[in-house]
Amino acid sequence: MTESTQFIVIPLLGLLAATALTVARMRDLWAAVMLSGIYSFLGACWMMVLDAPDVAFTEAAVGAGISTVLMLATLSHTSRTAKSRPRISWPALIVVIVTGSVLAYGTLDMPHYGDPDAPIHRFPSPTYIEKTEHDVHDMPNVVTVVLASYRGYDTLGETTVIFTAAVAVTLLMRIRRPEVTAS
Amino acid sequence: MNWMLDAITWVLLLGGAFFSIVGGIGIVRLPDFFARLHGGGITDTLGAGLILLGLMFQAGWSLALVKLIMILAFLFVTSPTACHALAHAALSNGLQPQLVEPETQTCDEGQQP
Amino acid sequence: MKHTISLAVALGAVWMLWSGHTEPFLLLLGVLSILAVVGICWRMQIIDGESAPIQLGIRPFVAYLPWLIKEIVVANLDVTRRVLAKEMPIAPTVIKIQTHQRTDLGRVIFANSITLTPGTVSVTMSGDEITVHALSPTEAEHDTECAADMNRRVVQLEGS
Amino acid sequence: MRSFSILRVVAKLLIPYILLFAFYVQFHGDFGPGGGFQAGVIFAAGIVLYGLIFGLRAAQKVISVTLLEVMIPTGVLIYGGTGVICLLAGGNFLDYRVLDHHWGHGLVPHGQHLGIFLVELGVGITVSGVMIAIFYLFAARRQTS
Amino acid sequence: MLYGLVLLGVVITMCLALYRASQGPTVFDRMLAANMFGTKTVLLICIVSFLIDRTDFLDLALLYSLMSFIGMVAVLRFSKYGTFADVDEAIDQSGPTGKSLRDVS
Repeated sequence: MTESTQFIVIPLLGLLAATALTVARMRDLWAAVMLSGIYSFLGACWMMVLDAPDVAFTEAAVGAGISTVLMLATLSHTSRTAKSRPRISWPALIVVIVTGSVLAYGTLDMPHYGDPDAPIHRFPSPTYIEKTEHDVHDMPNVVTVVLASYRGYDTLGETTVIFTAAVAVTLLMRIRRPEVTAS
Repeated sequence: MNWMLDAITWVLLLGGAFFSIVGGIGIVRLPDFFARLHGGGITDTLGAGLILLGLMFQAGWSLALVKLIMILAFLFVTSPTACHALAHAALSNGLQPQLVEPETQTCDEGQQP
Repeated sequence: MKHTISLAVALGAVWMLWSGHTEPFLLLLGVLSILAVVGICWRMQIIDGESAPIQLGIRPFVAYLPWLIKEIVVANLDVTRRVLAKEMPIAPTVIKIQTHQRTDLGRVIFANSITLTPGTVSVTMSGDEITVHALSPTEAEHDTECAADMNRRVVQLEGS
Repeated sequence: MRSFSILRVVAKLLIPYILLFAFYVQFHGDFGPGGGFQAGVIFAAGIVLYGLIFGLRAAQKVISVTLLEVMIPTGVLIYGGTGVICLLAGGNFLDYRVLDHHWGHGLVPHGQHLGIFLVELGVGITVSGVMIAIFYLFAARRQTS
Repeated sequence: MLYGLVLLGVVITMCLALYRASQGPTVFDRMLAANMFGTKTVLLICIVSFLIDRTDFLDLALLYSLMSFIGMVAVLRFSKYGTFADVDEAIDQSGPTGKSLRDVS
């Protein structure tokens, strides 16, 4: 993130918000899938502008290749339109508004965007970057080093989560052979 | 020489931005789905082509230049394919192109599949 | 066999251009990756004159591409004029074009070239007939001439 | 879908490059954006494209369900196994510094670099297997309604 | 400055495409807009990577230009057959070489 890309962040965030509202409004699920594709494109652009190419890369790989296909595959097992009409539930709306305003109030206390004195920039990032220089000599991408080495336990856990997801989906979606039920 | 490269880049990039906006205007203004495909086509060909060409002049002789050329080549292969797939999907879903003289600028309702 | 080798060579060139690293370890990984990709493609049975079109030689780049780019620019300017005009002088038509190419690859190049020139989109392709949606009758007329020319050029491209 | 010649020809043209790009991303995660997760997803996308055009059965001939069932746990085991090797070499779990060695100098990376390479490989294998498996499972079920 | 102007142009195009995506009227208009977002994203990523002078980010644009059409292939498959399983019209015995071409359309 540099000064030169600052002006594009707000329009992109606006577009993201507009897309999200349109998706929420949509009753045609097929159209909603297409719009969530747009959301993914915009998300990748936004990450890119924020100078987070690794996150943008993940978003791009999943959004461009797989997610539309899987969403449409899911859609082929259900109907193409949402059944229920949206109704306004007042208690839920009040809860959402209160939570949202508390969260917004919380952001007031946060350090300014890109503030060099923000806690996240004082600790632990610099130590990681300095240690990367020392520990791993020939790896320019600090993100990979942090994910795979310093936070190796986390990434092992994430891989296990993906593994578990595969097992769960297999159990749910496999085609059952007609079983002989014990009478 | 440098100012000349910069000037060429200016012209190409601004031209690309112009054509991509024209494509956007086309996609909004044109009356029915099949006509709008052509609007998308402008953005995909000349808009993308000019912008990438302009960036190529800034890249100099480097791997970035090669990557830009590849991006352009892949775009020119995939974007007409995607366009064709979309048109075919629409036609096979019962969406008929509007073929009358569009004297009246009414928005075509089309068929909701 | 010649298709397999040419695909491997093309993949090797692309790998070097993407990577740009010449450490032995990465070169080794590159060779292994190319072998893996060629192996998978071989299992997929997709290595033939369509995935590695060496029979076209360099004709696409020297003879066809410059002409196509010129056509794309001309067509773009025309569609831009129509889109920006106040009353939008368009009248969509559907025309059918007979193709004269002998191979599917030639027909695909032809159909994609039609789509690439704005103002015309190839909607369906069945056998050797392409259904084209054109933005205006004059466009269609100009395009039938242009398409005949394009048709001829793609046939030339296929060579003997 | 293979009778749509435009899609068939373009897919045949691009699938090798999509797969090669997956390998490129897998092995260049140390230098630029990318890594095992992204590579696995891109690889899966190449296979999914093949499956979309040539049918599910053809795709399952290339990457069989049995192979997937091997791939998915293998990736996790490579990851965990790297940690166990670190333990056996006298370090902590997933402490790659003990992976220093002196054979194959210049060709095989060592220390942290080797550990990260193995771990990313494990992630890539698992993710690609999972993504392809999910596509197979969703596609194999006929439309219910 | 120049890159900023071009970025602005791309974002304006995105706004126009988003208008079409939200207005419809048919689901295919929304898809057309989504398809256009693919090209726009490629351009935006290229420009941003030149703007912040990190041309190794071009890999992202390469990824999008290679893969964003997979979604449209899935759309065609879904709208034509309604399922991703092998259906009788979708498969024929020709094999990927396409020797015995039979057209569905």
